[in-house]
Amino acid sequence: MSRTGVFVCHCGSNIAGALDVERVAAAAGKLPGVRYAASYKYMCSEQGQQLVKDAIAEHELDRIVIASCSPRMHENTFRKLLKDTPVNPYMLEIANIREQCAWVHADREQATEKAVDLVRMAVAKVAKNKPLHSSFIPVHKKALVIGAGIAGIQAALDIADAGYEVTLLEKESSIGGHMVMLDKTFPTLDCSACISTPKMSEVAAHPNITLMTGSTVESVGGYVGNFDVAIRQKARYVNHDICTGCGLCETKCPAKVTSEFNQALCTRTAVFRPFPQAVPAKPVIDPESCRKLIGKAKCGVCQAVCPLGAIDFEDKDKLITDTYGAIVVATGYELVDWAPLYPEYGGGKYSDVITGLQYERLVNASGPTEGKILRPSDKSVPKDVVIVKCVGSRDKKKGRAYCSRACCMYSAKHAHQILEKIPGARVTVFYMDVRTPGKNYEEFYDRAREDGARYVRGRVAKIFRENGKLICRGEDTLLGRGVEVPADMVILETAMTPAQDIRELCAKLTISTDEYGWVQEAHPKLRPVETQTAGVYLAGACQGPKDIPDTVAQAGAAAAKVCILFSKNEIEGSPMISAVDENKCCGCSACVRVCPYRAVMLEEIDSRELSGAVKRQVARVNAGLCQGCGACAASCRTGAIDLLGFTNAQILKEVDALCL
Amino acid sequence: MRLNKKDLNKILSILAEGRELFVPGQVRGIKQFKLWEGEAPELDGENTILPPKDILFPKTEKMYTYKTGTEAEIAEIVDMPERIIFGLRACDMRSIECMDSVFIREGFEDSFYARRRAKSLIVAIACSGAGVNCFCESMGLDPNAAPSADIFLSDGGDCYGVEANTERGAAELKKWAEYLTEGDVPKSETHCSLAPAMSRELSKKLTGIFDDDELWQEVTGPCIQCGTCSFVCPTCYCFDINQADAGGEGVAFRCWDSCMFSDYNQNAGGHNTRPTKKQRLRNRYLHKLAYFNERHGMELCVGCGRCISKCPAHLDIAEFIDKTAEVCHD
Amino acid sequence: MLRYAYYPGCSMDTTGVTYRISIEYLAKKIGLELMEIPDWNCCGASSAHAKGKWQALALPARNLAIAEKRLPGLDICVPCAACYARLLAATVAIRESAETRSRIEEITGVTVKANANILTLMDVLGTEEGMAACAAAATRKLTGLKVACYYGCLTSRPQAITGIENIESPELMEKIVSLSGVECVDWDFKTECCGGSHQVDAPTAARPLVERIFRNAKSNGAQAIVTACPMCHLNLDMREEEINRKMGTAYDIPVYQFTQLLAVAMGASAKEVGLQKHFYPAFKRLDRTLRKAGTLQ
Amino acid sequence: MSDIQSALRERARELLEDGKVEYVIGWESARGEDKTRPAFIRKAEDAGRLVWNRFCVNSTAKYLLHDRWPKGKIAVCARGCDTRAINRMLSDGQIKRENVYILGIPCEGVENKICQRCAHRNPLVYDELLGESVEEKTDFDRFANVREMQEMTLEQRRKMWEDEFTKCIRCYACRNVCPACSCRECYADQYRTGWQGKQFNSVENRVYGLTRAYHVGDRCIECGECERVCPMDLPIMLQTGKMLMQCNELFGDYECGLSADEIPALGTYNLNDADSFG
Amino acid sequence: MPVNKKWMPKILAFCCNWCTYTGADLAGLNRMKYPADVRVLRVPCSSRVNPQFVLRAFQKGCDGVMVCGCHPGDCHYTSGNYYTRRRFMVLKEMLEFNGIEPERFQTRWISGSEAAKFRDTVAEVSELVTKLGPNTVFNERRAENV
Repeated sequence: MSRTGVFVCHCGSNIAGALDVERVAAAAGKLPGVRYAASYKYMCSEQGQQLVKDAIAEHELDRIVIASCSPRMHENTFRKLLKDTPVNPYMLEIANIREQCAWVHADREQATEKAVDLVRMAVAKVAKNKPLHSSFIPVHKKALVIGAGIAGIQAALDIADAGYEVTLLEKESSIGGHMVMLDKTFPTLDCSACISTPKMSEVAAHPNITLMTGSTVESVGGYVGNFDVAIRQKARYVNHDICTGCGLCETKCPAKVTSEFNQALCTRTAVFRPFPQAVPAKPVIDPESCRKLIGKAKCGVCQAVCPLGAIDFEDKDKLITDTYGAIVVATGYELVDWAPLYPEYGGGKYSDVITGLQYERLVNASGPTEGKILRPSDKSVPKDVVIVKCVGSRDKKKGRAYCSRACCMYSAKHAHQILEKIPGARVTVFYMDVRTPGKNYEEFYDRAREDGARYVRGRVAKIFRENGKLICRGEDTLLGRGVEVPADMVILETAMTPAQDIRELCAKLTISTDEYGWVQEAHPKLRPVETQTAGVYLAGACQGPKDIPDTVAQAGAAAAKVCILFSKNEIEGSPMISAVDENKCCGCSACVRVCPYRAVMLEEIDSRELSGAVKRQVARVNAGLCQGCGACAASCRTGAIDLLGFTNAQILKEVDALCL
Repeated sequence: MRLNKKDLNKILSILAEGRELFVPGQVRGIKQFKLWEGEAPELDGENTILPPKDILFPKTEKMYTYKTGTEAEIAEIVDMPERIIFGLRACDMRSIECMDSVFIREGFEDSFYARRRAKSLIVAIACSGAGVNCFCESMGLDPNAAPSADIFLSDGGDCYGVEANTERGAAELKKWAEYLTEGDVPKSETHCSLAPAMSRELSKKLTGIFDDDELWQEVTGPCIQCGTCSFVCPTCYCFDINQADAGGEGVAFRCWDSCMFSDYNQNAGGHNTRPTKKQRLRNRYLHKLAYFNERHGMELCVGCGRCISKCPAHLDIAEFIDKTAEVCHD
Repeated sequence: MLRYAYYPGCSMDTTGVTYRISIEYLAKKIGLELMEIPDWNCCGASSAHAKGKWQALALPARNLAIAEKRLPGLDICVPCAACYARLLAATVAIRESAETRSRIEEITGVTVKANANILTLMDVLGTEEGMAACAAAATRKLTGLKVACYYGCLTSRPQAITGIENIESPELMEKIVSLSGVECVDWDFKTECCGGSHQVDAPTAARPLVERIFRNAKSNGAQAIVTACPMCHLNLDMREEEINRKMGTAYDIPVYQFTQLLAVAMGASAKEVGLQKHFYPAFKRLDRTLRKAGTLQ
Repeated sequence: MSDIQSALRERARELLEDGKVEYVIGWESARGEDKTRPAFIRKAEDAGRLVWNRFCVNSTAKYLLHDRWPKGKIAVCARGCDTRAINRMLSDGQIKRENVYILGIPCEGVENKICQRCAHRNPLVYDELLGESVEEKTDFDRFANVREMQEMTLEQRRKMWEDEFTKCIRCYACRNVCPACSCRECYADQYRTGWQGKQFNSVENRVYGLTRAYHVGDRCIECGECERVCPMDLPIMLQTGKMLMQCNELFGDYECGLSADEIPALGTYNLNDADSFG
Repeated sequence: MPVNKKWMPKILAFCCNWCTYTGADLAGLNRMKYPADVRVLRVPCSSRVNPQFVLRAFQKGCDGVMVCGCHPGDCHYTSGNYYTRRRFMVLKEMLEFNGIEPERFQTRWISGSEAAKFRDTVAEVSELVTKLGPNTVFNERRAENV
């Protein structure tokens, strides 16, 4: 028979002021199994806790009910208290007679009656509680960072500097992501290459970092501390161990394909390095454009030319599996494909209507025009330039209501660069609002206007060609009239969107995305770099549009979270997880289907049945993965799988107690 | 004595004065013994689907209420109204003899059953129509007589022959004096269509085939281990005791149980003495036809055929008897 | 089989007379059967449309009901863009909500299922069969004439109802009218607003809109503008001289219905396509083209 | 009927002679010509006992659960509804397909009222088909009885179910004959956890009735065995029928036992499921 | 219960810990007032509520039962309330089919910040059930049931 102790808290006047705590304690005293009932002014205080300890010792209590505030407030306080008493911390139930009783019922009599009911339910439930002990999960101190833009690079470096092994994956053939494409960065106008290439080479040289380019995640199994990850590394057709990166093959390759890195402003060869400062600084062969690999022609000139014989057309994709303790998702962003969304801006018909990134490649020294701003159509220097902001952002009709955060600043940067590099240029910026939320951002925006950028408040309704000029027709809402600005070149600051295959990757990591595909953080304010799946963290634009300063800050935060995880050899899992009674389980896999975390699997066991020893299937719970939601317990018809802490017996007793 | 059938209703109202009168009748489409509400009882046709067992040995019977806490109180439930079972046939009468032997005569006297039995007057009637599954004659019964009933009515066409077999019966007949006339009524000649080769020797020999696995596997194959046969059988008397607990106070009750259920033989610690259906059905047949005989001197099967008509797997105890009769002879 | 129910609409006998007679010529030439819906009523475009939603739906719905009963199984060809927009809006509203349908049936007193599809004349001629028939009949090529195809607004908007992919620069009229041998220029004001009815109540405000269209057409080398709706044709054709006079421009761009060019290419004389009824002289341009192309006959 | 019966006997004898199967589950005639009983033929010479006529009403499939770990294959004579039961048990992972040798019997309906509402007279899965397939019946509304019930007022329904469940004697025949009821230990037998009281009263009976309907509702193959075996003639199919009708209306047309890897409606979800909750 | 006191229904509300329970606490923090006849039973997720618990509540004499959880899509365990939705859309119909007034059983989606919605829901359900009166359909506390 249980020996229960009931402690009713006054909570100063919060509870005692609204209901008769003495009567509740007295009523509790008469409940079956209750050996001791008392009330006290502040149960969570030192003296209150001491009262509990003394009562346990004196009355040999084996389970405790605290009638006080919400369990969400002090459940842990009282669990910690029980740790240094003979009573198991989980032989405890809290009756919420403050937030859900004293504070919300004016009638003192009804409040008291309800409090008695709530205490009776808690006592009935605690009678069926069982001592629970935490399970411990080993931690592999090795991290996997997916995506090697500035976010992934920074996170990998921080984790590696903390002394842990890191594998850094990058889908493309070189790391650097979008940042390395930029010319200058706001607000300091640092040259983007100068501040990112050193980090890229540091990554390549770091002893703790294994860099794997052309690699994507094939599958993820296991759980926090023990993720079994299969990685697919695409065939490079160039043996990077032998190749010295001399570039001879690139000069001889006959194939001409649009360069993705240079935003299709120029072409590249089939064996190529995306840009001069690529890391690893060795070329790869693109199977879709190499004539020999497509099988169109014999070619193979690069193989013939290569002094070291590094070219190998028989190269195959490699599948590497490894175990990681933590995973950081840093897959970054892509620019929205604006052409189909904006037929009114010519829908991609006019080559002189370019995106911000294409402009960055034009103005970048290592770009197709060696930094000279020449418009793509006739390579002439554009005198009149129009910059259109919020193309695809902040526009429900075009499918994205969010603001892409960084374009206000880099459009001011573009205006400044054009005015500086092209004497006599006239720059008009069409804007709705200019948002400058960072340090020195507002001052940067002022400088752009002082340089002569003309900011017109209104959206561009139509861009059309007339007399050799691109007419940007919009509205100046401040003057309240339509306006038409002829331009030689138009830069569209297009919206950021998540990487193409992000939903697929999130499905593998069992983390969710929002409606647009941005990865869902555990809590927007309190846990921005964590996800619902323990051990999987986020950094950078994959979580939502952001600029480089925020991205680097998040990368550091994610690295810190990984280091916290790796600081212990094992993690304490919550004991309130599901458990299976193998005697009752008939292996119907109803629970396996409903588990959101794939924490329950069918396993074959040896079992003595009437017809002798047989093998049969039963459900098994993986303590690391189970988050304790209880969907399996409710789906199990025979009650074989049950959620410890909220077992069927406990809840049934709680329901019965309500109506006595 | 003779009783004109037209006066039956008056007799029933005499019987029902201050007492609960149970007569065969339809309750929601199921013929069973029900409280008489003035309608004409369904005395002819096939026997009731549910036996009168429920009256003396109810499905669920409150034994006592209790209150825990500092001073525990246990209040036994004693209220028991006078009852009359009217329209009983020979087979059901024999089943009451069996129950009496179990609950009263042999070994420990069950106070609950005994109290109910003492307050029950039984008016049996000659069997007016043997069902297709009836075989009471093979079990040594005469469908047209019920020697142990308080009052027995034999069927004389437009009137009943009335005779009292016990003093209670005789005392009761005094109240009917006004409607009784002299003269007796010839015994009716109802016979069973089914006659399995049951006999006392077979009952003795049955325990001999306990280990004949092949036979039992074949006989018990179709059984689905439900409780239908137990709960329609007039003589199954197994019960389970449990509490309906309502937080420290509640009721202890006794309710029907069936040896066919898987958890019937579940011992503490999980061991089950009769885990397979072969063992359980064997136990049931042998208990009905052999074990009971050893202790109480009569078979526990009265041949009413209710289990045969209601068995989902169409198992048939009569066929079993014939089959084992062959096996036992050679 | 080129056989459709036909809803002419009110402007066919008035401002759109050139459109009507060129359609009739064209239909005869290529064997297109247009079965006029008997006792058709106003499509609710102008006034009703502005006054109330239910009136604007009930009026076209009545036409649909008659077409369903009297011309079952035929899709409805609607040459005028405004009528097309109203009939299509009614069809979509009825198909999408049973409640709207019962309300309309209550108002009009007729049952209407709206299972017939609503097509513009361009849709009809743009079908494989239509194109083949026109190509075969259009022997007299108007080579050398550069035209800008102007769609106006109602054949493509609202996108939710018309379902047109690219509402900024549709391609359908180019496809059909080039059968007559003309060369279609690439310009950007295909679906720009022509001011619509505001040409009447606010001419000074609406005039620049039409001037804008002429300016873009001219700067992209167009010698004529082609339309597929009586309202578009009227607003461009009638206002050209006024614009030249009032805004000091010198546009010399006649405005034709695409069916007129096709009819002429099929051998129709100037009178048979009503060139003499234009506000801005339209004969000279065509005549010179034919003469230069040596196909005047 | 008779050529199927002779084919059945012959194939059973051959299977037993070749030792391909341990035993054959079929039907044999019981006392009286209008009754048959499930038969377990183990020896080839006993194959003659097998019968196939319109009195073969017992479902043979559930007996596979009485021998979950057989030494060899078990042959089972299966009508359309029996094969649906086999699919049910396969989907629930209770039997292995390789343990079962299915002798499919096209059935034109036996002496069971459910056969008027049977849409699958031809076996859905079999190793052998003994006879040509018969024409399926489609002229019936699967949920006629449920719809009829719904016409009644709430009070009428309350009264009707209260009466019906007072009749129930908790013999658990409906549970023991149902192919969807395959738990090792039924919740009703777990008195310690306290799901279900042992006492026989209308409320406990209702709890049992509704709970079982909920447990098997979205997996019920509408074989009608529960109603056939109920000694007290309770309309059990109304409860599971209502569940199936709800699944039909809410989650798209829904019928169970049609394949061996079905996901029950309540065991999965769809992002835009019907949601009339606030 | 003293005769003159107005009969108060007993309503059980299964509330999911992450959303509705938090919402209820928030209602407390804001000192919102609502009828005192609802008792909250905390469960980790609305998908933990087995329909048998609802039957149990009615059997033991509850007059109304509520199952409250996060809005579909917001579930802390990603898919918990999708199962809740299906299970109780079907149970609602089954209860009505068996003669229990449908208003006695309610399922509502109440998020952690919707304190007002929790208060209004409780008030609404309490009023509904009070109008219906005591639950007699499924209630074993009636005389003849032991």
